[in-house]
Amino acid sequence: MATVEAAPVRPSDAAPKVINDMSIQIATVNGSGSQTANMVLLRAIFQMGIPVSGKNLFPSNIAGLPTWFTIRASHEGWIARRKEIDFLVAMNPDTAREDVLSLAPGALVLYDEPLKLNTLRQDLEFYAVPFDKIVAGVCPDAKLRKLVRNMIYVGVVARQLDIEMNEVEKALRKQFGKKVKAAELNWGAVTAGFEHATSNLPKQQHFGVRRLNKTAGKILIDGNSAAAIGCMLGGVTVLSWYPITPSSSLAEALIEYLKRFRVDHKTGKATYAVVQAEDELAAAGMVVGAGWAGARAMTTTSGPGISLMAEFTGLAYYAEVPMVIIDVQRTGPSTGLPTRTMQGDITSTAILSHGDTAHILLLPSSVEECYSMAMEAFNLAEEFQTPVFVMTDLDLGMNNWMADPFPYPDQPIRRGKVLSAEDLERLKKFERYRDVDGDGIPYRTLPGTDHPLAGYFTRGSGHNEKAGYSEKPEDYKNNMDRLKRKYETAHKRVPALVTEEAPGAEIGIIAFGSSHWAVIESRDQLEKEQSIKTAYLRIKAIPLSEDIPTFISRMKRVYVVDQNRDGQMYDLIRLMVKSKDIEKIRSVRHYNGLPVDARSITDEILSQELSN
Amino acid sequence: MATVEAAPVRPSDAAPKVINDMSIQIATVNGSGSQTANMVLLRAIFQMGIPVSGKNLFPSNIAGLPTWFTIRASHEGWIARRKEIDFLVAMNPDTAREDVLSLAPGALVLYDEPLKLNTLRQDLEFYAVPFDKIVAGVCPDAKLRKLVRNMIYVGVVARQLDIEMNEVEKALRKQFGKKVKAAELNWGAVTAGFEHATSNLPKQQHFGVRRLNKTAGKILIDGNSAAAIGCMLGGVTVLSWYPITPSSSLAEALIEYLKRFRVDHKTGKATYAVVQAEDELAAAGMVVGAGWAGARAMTTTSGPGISLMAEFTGLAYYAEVPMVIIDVQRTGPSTGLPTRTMQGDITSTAILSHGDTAHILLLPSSVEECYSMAMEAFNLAEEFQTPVFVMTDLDLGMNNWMADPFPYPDQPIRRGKVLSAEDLERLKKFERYRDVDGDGIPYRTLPGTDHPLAGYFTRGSGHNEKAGYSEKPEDYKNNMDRLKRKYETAHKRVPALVTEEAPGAEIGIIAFGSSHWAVIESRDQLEKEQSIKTAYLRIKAIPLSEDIPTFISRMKRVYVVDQNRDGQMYDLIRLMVKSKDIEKIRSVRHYNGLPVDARSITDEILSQELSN
Amino acid sequence: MSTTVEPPKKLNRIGLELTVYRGGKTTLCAGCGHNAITERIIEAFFEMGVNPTQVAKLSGIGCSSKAPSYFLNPSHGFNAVHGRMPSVATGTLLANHKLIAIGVSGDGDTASIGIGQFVHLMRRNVPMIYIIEDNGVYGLTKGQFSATADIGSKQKSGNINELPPIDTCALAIQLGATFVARSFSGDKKQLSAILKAAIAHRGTVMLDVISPCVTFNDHEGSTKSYAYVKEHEEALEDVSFVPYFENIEVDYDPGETQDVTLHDGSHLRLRKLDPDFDVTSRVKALTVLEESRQKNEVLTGVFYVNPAEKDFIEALNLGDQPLANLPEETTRPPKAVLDEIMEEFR
Amino acid sequence: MSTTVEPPKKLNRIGLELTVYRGGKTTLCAGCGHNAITERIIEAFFEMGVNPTQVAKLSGIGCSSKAPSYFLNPSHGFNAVHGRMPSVATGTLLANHKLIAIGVSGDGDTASIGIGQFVHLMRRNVPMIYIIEDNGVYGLTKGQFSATADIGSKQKSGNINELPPIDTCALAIQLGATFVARSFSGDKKQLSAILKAAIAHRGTVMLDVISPCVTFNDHEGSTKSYAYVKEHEEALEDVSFVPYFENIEVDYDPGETQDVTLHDGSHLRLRKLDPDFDVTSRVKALTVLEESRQKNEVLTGVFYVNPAEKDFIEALNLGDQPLANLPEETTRPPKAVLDEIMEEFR
Ligand SMILES: Cc1ncc(C[n+]2csc(CCOP(=O)(O)OP(=O)(O)O)c2C)c(N)n1
Ligand SMILES: Cc1ncc(C[n+]2csc(CCOP(=O)(O)OP(=O)(O)O)c2C)c(N)n1
Ligand code: SF4
Ligand code: SF4
Ligand SMILES: [Mg+2]
Ligand SMILES: [Mg+2]
Repeated sequence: MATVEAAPVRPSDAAPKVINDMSIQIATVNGSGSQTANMVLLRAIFQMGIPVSGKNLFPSNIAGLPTWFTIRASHEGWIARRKEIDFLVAMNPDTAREDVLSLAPGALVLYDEPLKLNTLRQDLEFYAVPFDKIVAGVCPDAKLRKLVRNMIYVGVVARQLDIEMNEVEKALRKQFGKKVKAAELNWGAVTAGFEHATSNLPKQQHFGVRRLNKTAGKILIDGNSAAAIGCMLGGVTVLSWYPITPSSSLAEALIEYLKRFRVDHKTGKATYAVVQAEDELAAAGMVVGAGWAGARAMTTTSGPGISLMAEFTGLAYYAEVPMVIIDVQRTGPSTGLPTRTMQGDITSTAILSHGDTAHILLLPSSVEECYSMAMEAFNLAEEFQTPVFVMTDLDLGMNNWMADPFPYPDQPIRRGKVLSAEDLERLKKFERYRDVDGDGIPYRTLPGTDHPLAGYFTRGSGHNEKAGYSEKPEDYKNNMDRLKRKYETAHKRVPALVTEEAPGAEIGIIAFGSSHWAVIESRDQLEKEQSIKTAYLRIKAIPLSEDIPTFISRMKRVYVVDQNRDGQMYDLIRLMVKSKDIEKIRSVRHYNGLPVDARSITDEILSQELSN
Repeated sequence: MATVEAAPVRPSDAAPKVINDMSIQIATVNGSGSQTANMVLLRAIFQMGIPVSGKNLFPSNIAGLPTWFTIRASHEGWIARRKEIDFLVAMNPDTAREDVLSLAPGALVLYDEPLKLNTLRQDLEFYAVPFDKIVAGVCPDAKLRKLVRNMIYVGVVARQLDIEMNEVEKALRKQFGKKVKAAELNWGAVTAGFEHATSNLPKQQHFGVRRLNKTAGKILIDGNSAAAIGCMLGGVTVLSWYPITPSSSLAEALIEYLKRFRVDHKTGKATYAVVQAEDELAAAGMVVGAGWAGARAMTTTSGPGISLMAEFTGLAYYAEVPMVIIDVQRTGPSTGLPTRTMQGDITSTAILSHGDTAHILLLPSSVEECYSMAMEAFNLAEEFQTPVFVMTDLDLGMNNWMADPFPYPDQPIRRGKVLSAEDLERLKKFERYRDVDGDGIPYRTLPGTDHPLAGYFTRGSGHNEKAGYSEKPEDYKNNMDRLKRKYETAHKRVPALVTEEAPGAEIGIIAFGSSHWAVIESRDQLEKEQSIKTAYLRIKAIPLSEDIPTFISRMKRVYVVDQNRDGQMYDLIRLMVKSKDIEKIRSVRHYNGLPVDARSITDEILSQELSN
Repeated sequence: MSTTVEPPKKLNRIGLELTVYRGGKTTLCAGCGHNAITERIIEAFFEMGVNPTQVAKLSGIGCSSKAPSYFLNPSHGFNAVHGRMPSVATGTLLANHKLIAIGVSGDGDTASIGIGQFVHLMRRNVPMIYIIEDNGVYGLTKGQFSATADIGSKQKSGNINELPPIDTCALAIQLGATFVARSFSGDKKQLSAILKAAIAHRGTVMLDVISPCVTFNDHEGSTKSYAYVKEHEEALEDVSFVPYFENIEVDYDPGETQDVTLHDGSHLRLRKLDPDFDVTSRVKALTVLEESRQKNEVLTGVFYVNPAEKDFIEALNLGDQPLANLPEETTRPPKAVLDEIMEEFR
Repeated sequence: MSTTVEPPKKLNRIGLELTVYRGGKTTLCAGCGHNAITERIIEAFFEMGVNPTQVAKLSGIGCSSKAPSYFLNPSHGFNAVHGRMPSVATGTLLANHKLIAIGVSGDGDTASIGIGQFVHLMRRNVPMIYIIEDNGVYGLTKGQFSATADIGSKQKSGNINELPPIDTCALAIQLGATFVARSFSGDKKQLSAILKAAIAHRGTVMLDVISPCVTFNDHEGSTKSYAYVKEHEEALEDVSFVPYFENIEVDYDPGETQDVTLHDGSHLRLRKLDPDFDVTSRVKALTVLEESRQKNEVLTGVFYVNPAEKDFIEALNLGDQPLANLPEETTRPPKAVLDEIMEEFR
């Protein structure tokens, strides 16, 4: 964990031992307005060129329950969750005791003076800050104090960790935007905190930050905003949604972008329609109707909504209607832990609905992929005339991630096999469900196509190739076989997996989605700490690629990382692995609602390796 | 196919070559009232002691579309669907041509004279019957003729196949029950048909029936009625349902039984509640509410309803609420082939809902098991405080099956771990979600239990052992682990699989549900025709037994029979098989909406054996 | 060219024959009320000269929901899932608001499983014609009661309905539908007139058509039976419709008519049995419905019309070109937009 | 024993203290209207002397739906899924119709996702108290509009609601609920009186309580804000309730009251601003609601009461003993029955 950079020069202080490698946790009560303060801290470190990530652990209510925001800074660029906390800001009386007791020795604790946390342990370093006193000094209006109070810890933390105050100020001004007055007031609180710390707090010599150049040009963004941007550039025209954490912010970001950038300049008219549906059944139904009639239509939801969409997505599979569904996964069920993360919907979504159904799922691992896969989902949905699910999760969707700015699409929008009136005139024939091209994908027409051949009647599976009503066994079977052929075609067109080889590695890791970040860090731990080299395969889509069994064949053992209890991806992979390789694959599962961290993966792999 | 019985003595006729081994198919238009005529034929043969089965292939409308009813008589007791038709009764002008063209050479065709079918082929035997003329003679009231007309073919068929007329009359009178006048009228039509045949039709020497004693004491019943009886004797107290083919007749049979046998004699009050819900979400919700409050509550539905129940069954899994759901499976989706059979909901139901869920599924193969498993489902649901699904299908549920009369239950009803006010008084403590007994199953109290300790708050997974609200990672994980433990316990308590060994057999067959009947016939075909001995394992429940991999280990190759496209059970089995045995298992799939038949299985096994 | 002279076929305003407006052969029971409604729909679309390729036919599931395959063959049709046609119809119109959308549902499909989506469709005033082919039973699943079955009515099996019916017209009025009417499948004249007015209306037309199920509900005790309705029907208005593209004079006595101007400039003239009845008042419409309920009467006619209300498409501020056909230049903002957004996250 | 004398705690009719009726500590925002309703519920159940172990608390999902965990700790509670509490409540009462069921829902939970089940619960007249804690927004998901949001009202983000609100009281009346009222979370007196009457009523009580969301909807432009309601509220009646087990005289002027006899013999007295108002007439209730809508007023009070209507449990002809507790002798017919049935299939 030691760093190679030279120690910074601090006037009155020995250099801290650990530089640019720490986690700060701010424990507050939700609704107390700490989010802004936390973002200022996060941004300031980021602006100093140090890789960061910010994770918010929040309760399922609006105000008054414990919330923890964790900022990780890592010169090595690790941005997964890290379990160990180096610096705790203990603002919440309800959890302060437990928060302090769970720290590792040597951690630092900044706390609100009246909480008297310093008596709890001898092996930590405590900094008491009289928040109320300080805030009274900087904020004469008593009503506003509650809002400003948190800014004080920003100043204290900045001072204690050597965060550059000019970057703090820049971050703060960015955060407040045009609200200059509020920015002034808050900046006063920050400096008051800083000054209090300078004058009153002991020096600390353990952790600190120092300017690096690893974030230049990068952005800090949450996956939901990223996906929203992808949808807009993907040419979405219809969004029907029903609010549900953690997907609401995706829809809301998209709505804001659409309002700004998708209103026709000349006419003032919208080039999109957004409907807040009455529930998820209706949201799915609108998407089905819109997709059928030629819109690039989408919805976004989470597990409970996915369950409610089961019937409609089955219909869309059979009737071959494009739809895009973004599932920002959370733990089940509805009265479960709606604000906790999980990759819990993989299997059930892959076969969502009754009967024989098989869907296309895209599995983004990063905010970049939230962007690019949201965009690609529309292409695939229209090309394959079928539901396409983008499976992100709360960790990706609602937390702040560093990324390179997103590339503008270099390929045109793909709208699939749609016949126009002119096409029909030329072809003189149209059979909706015929496999003309041998890829399982039929041609369609859109309602309103002004040609006598255009119209057809859409229903589930009770039809022949001409879309005529049929109950004939052979028609049903032929159609089902074609649908399977279509899915085979999809195998080749969904985003390809990525592998990172390590010469001589005998152990493989397979992961997908947000686990990626913990996995790459774990690989580093395994190599550095245990000299275990690993090869890594990251899945980006279902249907699963045939390269997965090949990868497994080459390895001695392969660990599949799932953020769910039942090893959902592990099972899907097990189904495609050759017999001789079955015993090679093992399951690493993380399912307590928190984002998986590298240490958990490393420990689990090591323990399974030992019990070999 | 030859039979050992001696030829019957027929006065003016050589003995038919094939006795008690044939299929009769009656092709009509639905809504034409042929159902009664067909049942009379079926029953008459049955009463003659000959094993029969009756399968109705009907369209998804009320009147006017083609319908085929097939009666199979088999002295060997085979009652699966058989593809080959020996005797066609062609009443439907729309399909007559195709029906005739698809027959195997040598088949017999009885047809309505004006259809002139006899010109179609040379290799069949045709019997023209002037239905309109005959019916005019026996039914003076022109309005009633449409209803009576079909009875004429009963007489003709009886004469041609040597069905005993006294049994026909008995069957007819049973069918009409108290409607003596209608019985008279219809009996007149039967005898007119018989007489017409005697006087006008050529003798046939191919197929016939002759009295046996293989049905003594047996009943003829559809699986839905059987399940309804099971539910009533299982002590159901709440039924909430929404009509859907092919499950409606289950609910309707149950309602009739409840009205007859579950009204308190003394008070005249019902000991049950039935609600026709507004949809399947509501039906599931009522079952959840009722199960929570202590009723033995159930619903019955088919695929589309299962999809709509996904959210509620997930809630019930997490909140641990007993519920019984009978899924009479059909092909998907709703505008698919609602009147065709399929085992299409296995995988999706086993994990129904988002998140990590795992349900108990019972898989009846026979009407007896529809009865016994419907009954047992209530015990398991209350013991395990979880949803229990009984997965029957249209073939089992709506067709007529021979069976031994059902045994009266010899075990008392099991209501699981419920604490009364007295229990609480004694225990002085109640923690709703604690694993007191180590089997993963906690104790519960029912609302209304008059004790200060009784009350608790029910929600999904967001709770600790005391049912207090909790978002703590460890509470969530502990609870999920306990739920898994509970499912492990269920492994041991669900109905055990059955195996039929054959000494020296190297090939195994695994099947479940209604495939059973085709499988046992196919085993006979394999042995008799190809000298291939097979061992057979029939699955009766999910979670799947650990004996399945053991069975597979012992075999050289094992065929898993699924009535669905995607080999749903095959996949589930593949997930539990040891690596060395993976290549042994193979999939036999039948998915055109018709019940699987033995020949299809035999052919598929043989072709896979050849390509070995 | 042949020399025999064929009698000229009647063509409509856009030069099409009636047969173009037909659909596949019905598979419903002979005598089913739904078939009669199908005939009226065919006539109305023909007579109004609607281009059938511009029509979208939507339905749920049920005998009634099959009807769209029996009319307007050249139109696109979508037989969706049970009770959820409103959302599919809404989506269809979002994608292409130039479509003339006709939704056909049953009373089970609408008032039982579908009532939630029905409520919200009405509330949104989605521009479409929503027809309930109302027989008080679930025809397709063999005769169970729906939520519009009359209290006390009896099934063939002897079951008696214990629950009050939902009045879909009253609901629709209360929720925001802008054209609400009830008719009877056997009343050619009234139904045709209402349908033609419906085609000209912009906004949600909710039309409940009593449509006897001859197989499962046409028996005594049911108010949805043919005999019952013929006896108890009390026509509220005699409706005649003047399309604006034809210059037909109607010879109704001005003293007994009331003009309603529809959005396209066409007029709907109502002859009222009750000369005071005013189709622009929700309160009066609700009152008259509640009173007829208490009197156990089936009131038919147009109860409420509000042509002024914004429809859902207007509320969404959509442009003229359907969203379905927008080109990439319109739906994908230029690189500068992405750059601007990226800058905000820096 | 200590010698200090404690002031005697107030006990209710069944000898319990008020604290027994409390629940867990609220996790809702300070000032949330829902908390005030919780307080009234606690008081009403205490004052009516309801045995809390005989109460079942049901809810959907939302801030409002969390409320049941903040009152009546000794009762069983079920926080089910979003919008589907009505079915869970119905099932609960089927299993045990002796339970006193109180359902708490939100306007999103009821009027948006839940409207279908709401409609059918009302129609069935399921004996329970159904409370909508109505703030016009989705509190728990941070302030989106619900289907009771007023047209034209503005979210903090600047979004304007384009759709008309659903009037849950008018709907409930139309659909068959037998006790329909509206109140305001800040009106202690009226809300308490209505709640006590509700406890005594048999049948569906539908009580819409305007309950401002201080976090997301308490701003100008919203009629669900505290300030707006206080200003515009026009009390239709001043309600006072006389429980039949206490002999309290109420000092209302007889000329201005109307007695409604509830099923248990208790009386509900209404004081009307409009002296002609008659709570037994659906038409009048609907009219007064429609009129107040047009006047943009929030009308509170009891709009409709019908104590005579059969409730769902009666319609099902259930016996006295809850189905949940029936012994095997009652629920499993004897062997003779099976034999009889088997005979029929021979
Ligand atoms: C989700 C779902 N549940 C149940 C069904 C079965 N079902 C098909 S049609 C129907 C009722 C149709 O009644 P109605 O809408 O009144 O139409 P009708 O047949 O009377 O014209 C039902 C329950 C289904 N298709 N899908
Ligand atoms: C199926 C489903 N969809 C969405 C959600 C997310 N969700 C939780 S509460 C809520 C709205 C609550 O609004 P309301 O009922 O008005 O309650 P309030 O919070 O305003 O009291 C939503 C949409 C969910 N839990 N389940
Ligand atoms: S069953 Fe009834 S509703 Fe269905 S087609 Fe026949 S008559 Fe019409
Ligand atoms: S967000 Fe609104 S509704 Fe929710 S607790 Fe806070 S004030 Fe109440
Ligand atoms: Mg109907
Ligand atoms: Mg609300």
